[in-house]
Amino acid sequence: MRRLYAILVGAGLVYMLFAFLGTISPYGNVNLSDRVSAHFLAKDVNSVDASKWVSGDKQIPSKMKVFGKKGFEDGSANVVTSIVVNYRSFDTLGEVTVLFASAVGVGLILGGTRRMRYGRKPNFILRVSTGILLPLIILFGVYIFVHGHLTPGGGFPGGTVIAAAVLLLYLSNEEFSLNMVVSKSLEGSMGSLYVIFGLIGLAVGGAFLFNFLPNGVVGSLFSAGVVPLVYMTIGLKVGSELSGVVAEIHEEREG
Amino acid sequence: MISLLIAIPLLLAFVSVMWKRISKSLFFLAAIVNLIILLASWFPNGVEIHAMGNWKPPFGINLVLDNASFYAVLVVNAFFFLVSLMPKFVESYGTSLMLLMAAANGFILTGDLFNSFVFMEIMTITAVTIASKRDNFYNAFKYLILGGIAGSIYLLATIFAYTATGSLNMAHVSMAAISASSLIAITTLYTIGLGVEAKLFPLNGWVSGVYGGNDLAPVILGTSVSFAALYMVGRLFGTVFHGNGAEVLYTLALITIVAGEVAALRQQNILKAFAYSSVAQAGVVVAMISKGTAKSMGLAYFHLTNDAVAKFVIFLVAGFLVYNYKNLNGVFKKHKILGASFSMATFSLIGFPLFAGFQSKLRMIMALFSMKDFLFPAVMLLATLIEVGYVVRWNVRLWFEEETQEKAETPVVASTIALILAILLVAVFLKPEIFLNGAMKMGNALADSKDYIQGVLSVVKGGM
Amino acid sequence: MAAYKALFNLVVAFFLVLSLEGIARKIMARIQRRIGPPWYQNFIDLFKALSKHPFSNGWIFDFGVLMALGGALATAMIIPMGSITWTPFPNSDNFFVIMYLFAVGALGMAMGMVGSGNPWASIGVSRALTQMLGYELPYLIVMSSVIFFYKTASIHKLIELQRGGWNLLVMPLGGIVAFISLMGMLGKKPFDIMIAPAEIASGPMVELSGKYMGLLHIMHVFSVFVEISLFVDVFLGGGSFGWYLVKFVVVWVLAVMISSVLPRFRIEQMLKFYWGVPLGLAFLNALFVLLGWTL
Amino acid sequence: MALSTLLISLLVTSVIIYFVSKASWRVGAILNFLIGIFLISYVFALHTGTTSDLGTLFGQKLQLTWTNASFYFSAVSLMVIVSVMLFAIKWLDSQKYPAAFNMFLLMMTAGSLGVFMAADLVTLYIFWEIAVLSSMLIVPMGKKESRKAAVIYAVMSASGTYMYLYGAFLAFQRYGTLNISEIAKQMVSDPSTGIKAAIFLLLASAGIAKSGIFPLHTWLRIAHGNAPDAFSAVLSGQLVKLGSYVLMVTVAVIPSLRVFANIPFYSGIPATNYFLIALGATSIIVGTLMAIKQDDMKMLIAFSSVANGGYILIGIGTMDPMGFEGGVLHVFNHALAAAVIFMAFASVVYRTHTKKISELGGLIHKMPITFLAYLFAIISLAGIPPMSGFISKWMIYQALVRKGMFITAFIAFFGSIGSFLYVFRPLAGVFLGQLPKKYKDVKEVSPVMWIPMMILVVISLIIGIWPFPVLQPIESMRADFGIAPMVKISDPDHWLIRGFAGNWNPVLVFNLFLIGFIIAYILYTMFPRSKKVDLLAPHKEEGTPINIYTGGEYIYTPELYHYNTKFYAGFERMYEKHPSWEKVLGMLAKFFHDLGEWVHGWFFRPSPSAYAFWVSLTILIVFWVRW
Amino acid sequence: MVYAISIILIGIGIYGLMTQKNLFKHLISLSIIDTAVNIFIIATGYVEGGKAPIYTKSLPNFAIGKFVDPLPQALVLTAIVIGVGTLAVGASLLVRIREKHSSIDVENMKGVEE
Repeated sequence: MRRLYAILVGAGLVYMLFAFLGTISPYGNVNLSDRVSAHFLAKDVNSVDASKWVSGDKQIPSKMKVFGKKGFEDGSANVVTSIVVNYRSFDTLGEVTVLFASAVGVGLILGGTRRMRYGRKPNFILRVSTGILLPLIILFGVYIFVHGHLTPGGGFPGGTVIAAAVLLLYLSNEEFSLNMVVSKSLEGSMGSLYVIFGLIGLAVGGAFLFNFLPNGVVGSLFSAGVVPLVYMTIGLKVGSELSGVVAEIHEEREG
Repeated sequence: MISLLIAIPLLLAFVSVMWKRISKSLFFLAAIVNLIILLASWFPNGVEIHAMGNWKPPFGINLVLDNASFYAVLVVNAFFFLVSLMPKFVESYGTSLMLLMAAANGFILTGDLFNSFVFMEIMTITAVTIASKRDNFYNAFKYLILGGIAGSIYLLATIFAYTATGSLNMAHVSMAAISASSLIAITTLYTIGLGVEAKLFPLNGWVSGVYGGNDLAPVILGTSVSFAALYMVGRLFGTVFHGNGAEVLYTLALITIVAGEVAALRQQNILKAFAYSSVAQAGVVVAMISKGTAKSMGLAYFHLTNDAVAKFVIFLVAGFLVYNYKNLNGVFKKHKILGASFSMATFSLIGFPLFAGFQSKLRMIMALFSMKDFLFPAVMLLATLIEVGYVVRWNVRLWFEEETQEKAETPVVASTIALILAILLVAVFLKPEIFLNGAMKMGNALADSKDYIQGVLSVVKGGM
Repeated sequence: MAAYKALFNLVVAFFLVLSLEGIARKIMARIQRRIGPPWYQNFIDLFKALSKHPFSNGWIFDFGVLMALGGALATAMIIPMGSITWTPFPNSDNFFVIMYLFAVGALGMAMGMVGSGNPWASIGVSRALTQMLGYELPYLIVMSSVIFFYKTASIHKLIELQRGGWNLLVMPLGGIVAFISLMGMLGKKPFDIMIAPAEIASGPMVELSGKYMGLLHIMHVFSVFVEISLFVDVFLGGGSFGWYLVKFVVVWVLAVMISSVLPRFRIEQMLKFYWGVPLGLAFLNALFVLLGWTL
Repeated sequence: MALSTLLISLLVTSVIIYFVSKASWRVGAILNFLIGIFLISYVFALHTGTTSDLGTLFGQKLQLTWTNASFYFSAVSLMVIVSVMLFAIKWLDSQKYPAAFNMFLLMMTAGSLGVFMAADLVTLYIFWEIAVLSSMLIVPMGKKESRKAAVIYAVMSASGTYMYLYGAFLAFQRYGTLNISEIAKQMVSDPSTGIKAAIFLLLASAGIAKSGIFPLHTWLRIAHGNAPDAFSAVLSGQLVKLGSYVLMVTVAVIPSLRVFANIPFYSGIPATNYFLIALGATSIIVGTLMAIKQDDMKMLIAFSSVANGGYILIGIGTMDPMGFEGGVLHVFNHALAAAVIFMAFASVVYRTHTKKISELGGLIHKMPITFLAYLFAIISLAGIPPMSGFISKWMIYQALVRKGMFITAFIAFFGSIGSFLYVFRPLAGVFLGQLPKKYKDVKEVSPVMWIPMMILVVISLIIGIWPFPVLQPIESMRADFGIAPMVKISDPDHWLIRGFAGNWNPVLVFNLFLIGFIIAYILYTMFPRSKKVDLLAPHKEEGTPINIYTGGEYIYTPELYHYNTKFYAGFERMYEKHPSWEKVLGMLAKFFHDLGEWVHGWFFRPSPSAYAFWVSLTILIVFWVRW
Repeated sequence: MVYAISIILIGIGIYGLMTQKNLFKHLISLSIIDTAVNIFIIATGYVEGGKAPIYTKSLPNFAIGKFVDPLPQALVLTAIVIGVGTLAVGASLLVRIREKHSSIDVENMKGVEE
């Protein structure tokens, strides 16, 4: 009976969403010029007259070369990154905060104090390969967030990869226990750093999270203003945060 | 300046993980700084925006400080400040509370739909964390699941809004020409997405478990967070969607009122009883908001403020009692000040004269009658009648039954705060302008979407 | 002048009713094929009782007896006897005033008797009050319709207004109901469960002795006077004082004759009886009066 | 002192009284009493037409006015309250919360006075709620059951109050004003009968709930029965009269005869009024029948208050000059009588600690003054001359008979005769009869407690003989409301009260009674002295049998020879299977509880699965409705 | 097509939430819904023939229609992280629920307050 109701309701929900689909443009048939993202792609937000734009005057820029050029309002080749860390950096701050909140939450909820034992020895391959792979993994993680503004990736994937390294450590070594003081300090200081970047932006440019560094040439490593820096702080923060979560989960309470 | 309201608690939250021991003090610091910032920028009487990263709306994210958001932020931060005065109460939740404060401020101030989703999720996660205090895990988990579903639906709604308008900016969405069916899709999804946080029936299953499970959660979630959520209801349905979908909200809210009160009537747990009461009051507020005029919205928030103050006192006292006494009979004989504040707050809840609730309730009824709405006052009065039943029952039980237990230590700070707030309720009865002016300004700001659009979209430079 | 009339009322009442009670004993005896006592036997009984040394059960017992007798005397003084000439207080002979003033005596008696501390007295009083609930209601309804019909509650005016014909003939239903109620008021069989000498040892009177018995007997005399006079005045029309006396005697004898052949009702039976046919008839009578269907 | 200043300073003083009473409750009680005395003198010095502003609320001026009606009701209230305040000076030493009692009593006084002074509906509501709130907080100071009583009282009262509030705003919405006399004016010219009737009934429902009219009467039994004993006197003697006041406002100040002239129902009385009269009549039946069978003496008189509330409503509802005056005068009579009765009971409970008739008896030997107070009070309550209670009942009968309302009259007669039955029960069971052994050392209460009772009794007696001081203000009230202002009922020059069908002279009737009593006394002294039978002999010496008629048995246990349980067994048997309205209301309350249980069980308790289900279902329903 | 998949996934997630008795499965269902919504969001940004919005040597020029909408992708990035956060808190709650109520199956949990 319960399943029947569930199927009925679920089907109803699916029907509803299909009905709602009719209100949006069909798949793949999107006119970007109606959307704000056209200007994110064109990196010309500052030159658009917003009040005209919202009232229908779309001001689409003509075709132009971006890669390798200088002087844009945003310098990262990866437009998604430019949105994430520059145009909508505040969202990302929120995102960082979500992760932080959940890390704090996990800590408060689990409240463990003692390393949990699996009660069996990790096997040989795991132990040995961990030693080999660990630096590589960490290096890869760092690469991902350092190149966040150029290639797909960024702080979050990079941090996750680093946390995966920590997880590997936990799996391969029963004695291993993350130094919580270090990870918490890293986490806290990196988080603060992000906010401080924002505050510097506020002090320098008059707006919170203002990009106060020069943008450089689109496509080069040292470009895109604060984006790489922010991604680095995010990467480190996420790495330490998720490592902390991994550590928390591997801890159990006394008694 | 506005961004500091979010940045400072956030910064201090990050700092506080490094120095756990001072997290309570940092929380206090954050609260007081926020309050000072707010007092410094009193009612803006216009629309001030702060474009994040200097990206002008509708492209970037912007914070909007108008009378509405100012009033909401003021109330929310005031409650956080009050909580921060009670370090015993905060325990190790200082960081979470700071995050919650930042999230609530962000949720209220933001002028961007997706950004509001992000802050809502932060709120949910920190609220779940706080709800899990005192091993209240299952209820917290239920809240997490419901919050998760609501979040997804809210996100879907946001995406529908984006595809329909090409922008996530509230002001832009508000002015954009959206087809009727599209608008229905968006507002339906938003109704559900916000309904969970706004405690609309039957999306409010989490409330009793979360509010009834520990002493901290109801005090902060029942006041600040619910104010923030209900602010968003007004912002979205009042300003952004111009009352589209208000009838649904209205109907749901009326059902909520009755359901909340009858559920409260049978409760044997005092926290849960008043949790249901806050469900019902949220229903009143939402129904009032859904009437859509500036006056009705202003009165809704006036009522919400009164209710939040009263609930703060009630939950504070009830939380103290529940976790210090096994049997609550006659405990107020030992805690006269707590008892007096509790009674005053509960009477305000009912709307007895001499207390603030009277002012808001009567004004609402009067406004509704002048709008020729005869159903809602009847429902409200019926609900109040049920409320009288359990409020009097609790008061009588807590004051007059034979006491059985040894006296627990009186919380000095909490008693003082409770008493001050209770006296504030009397003061509001005598001089309703204390809350009313702000609330009416808020109502005007929420109802006036033209002003909002003008204020947000014509300003090019992000200001301080 | 009014004072003399009132005093005359009392004198008439005393001798008339006491003699009639004696006659009633005689009639009853004859109906039951006995010889019976002489008609003046009650005078002898009364003076015998009064002259004996009594026992008093406390001050409320005395007070109750006084209140009972005082109330009955006061009521008897207001009652008009058949015409305006024999009306002591034409400004205050309002029906409701009489009825409620009459209740003072009843209350005094009830209080005094219960004050004696004897449960039989309490049971008797409880029954007496219940019985009052029974007979008063039809009676009051009938009287209300009479007052509504004649637009006055003043007894002497009612007497005058009946010049054209007896009220009994104008509204016969009302008259019958009032007579049935009168039987209850008088405490005659079948409505004497409150006294019930065999079952509850004379009920309220169980503790009475000597002069208390005598005083209450006098009170009873005046009560009977008030009750029958009201019936005669309201239903049997005007006329001279002489005719009044004749009607009084006839009503009394009729009541005695009816009661002497009937057994007694139990208390619920009594209530059910009064709230059955008499009450129904009283309402019917009221309806007729409202519709103007009087004879 | 302006009216508003008076009320506000009273409210503030009440809080001060609390702290004073915390130091010494007796000082607080005496202060309360002095304030009460001051209020009485203040009230008598006020001139009608005095107005005073209370402030502005929602753009509406809140006003207080002093009218003839305010004077009458305030004076009656204060008489009762001040007596209880005096009574409380001693009585409070048996109470647990004397300080709070003092505070709330004064607060309630302020609230009640405010109700009587209110010139508009919202002011009335505000002070009404203050009175309810403070009295509601006194009620649970009694014994255990009083806690539940407070809740029931609050809910019942609130149900009436909120209907009133709805009606008030309905009137405001339609007529744009809250001022009572303005509304009354506009209602006359309003063509829509339906809305007028709705406003009328909604406003009246506050009075119905408060004065214990069926169907909202059940709180009286439990609240009056269980409240602190002296406070029951205020509840029944004064607070219930707030309800009568509101009923009077709705029926008389809003000229219901003219407003509803287009829906006459019976002999010129509109259907709306007739509806109220029917409710009043039902209350009389219910109150009388239930009072007769109570074993708890306070509950007994509580039900009697239900019945008397019915009398007041019937009287006022007829809008006949006689009926109106009778109804309003009955407010006075019942206030005094009920107050004395409850104070007498409070004295009994103070000494014996029980309020069950079946546990008491023979207290006349120990508390004769209390007994006398009770005796005179019930004579007034039962409406027997020469006490004042008779006058009002007489007037009501006159009105009913004149209007030809025979069924209502029947019920009124029933209530009246029934009242003989029930007031006699405590008299017989508590004061008369045999004294149980455990009360053999009981003493009369102190003068502080019996003086207020006696004062009220004497007032009632004097008004019964010379009613014109009370009838005059009522007459001017009647003139204010325009109910046949030409008709003069009281005629002090000829010492007459004039009815439509005959007059009577209260002085004469009293004198006759006095003469009758004197004659009886002369007769009594003429004949041989009696020997005393000592009913207390078994208490004085163990093993002495009762010296009364016992059918030849020796009986040593007097309490067994005391008839007080099921006093009217014969009559009670006839309606023992009666339907219970309390049960119906209980079922209603249970319905809401069950509904709450159901809501909780279905929507709040379950697992996340159910939450998901409800969320999905809701979204589907919204979609279905809106798509 | 992508829309359909995502919508059906949402339906599956809701179905799972409604029918499953194991709390962990609830969490997974929630995660399915999250993922489905994310897919949906990405799908709304797809432009026929569009490429990933990254300027590279081979795609150096800005032009409408060449790139897919980058904004939904950015949003999804955030949404994913939020989902992760929810998942982490939920999972840790489950650990403690198991400790306290000795099971994470709705029907076998002990000591759950009514």
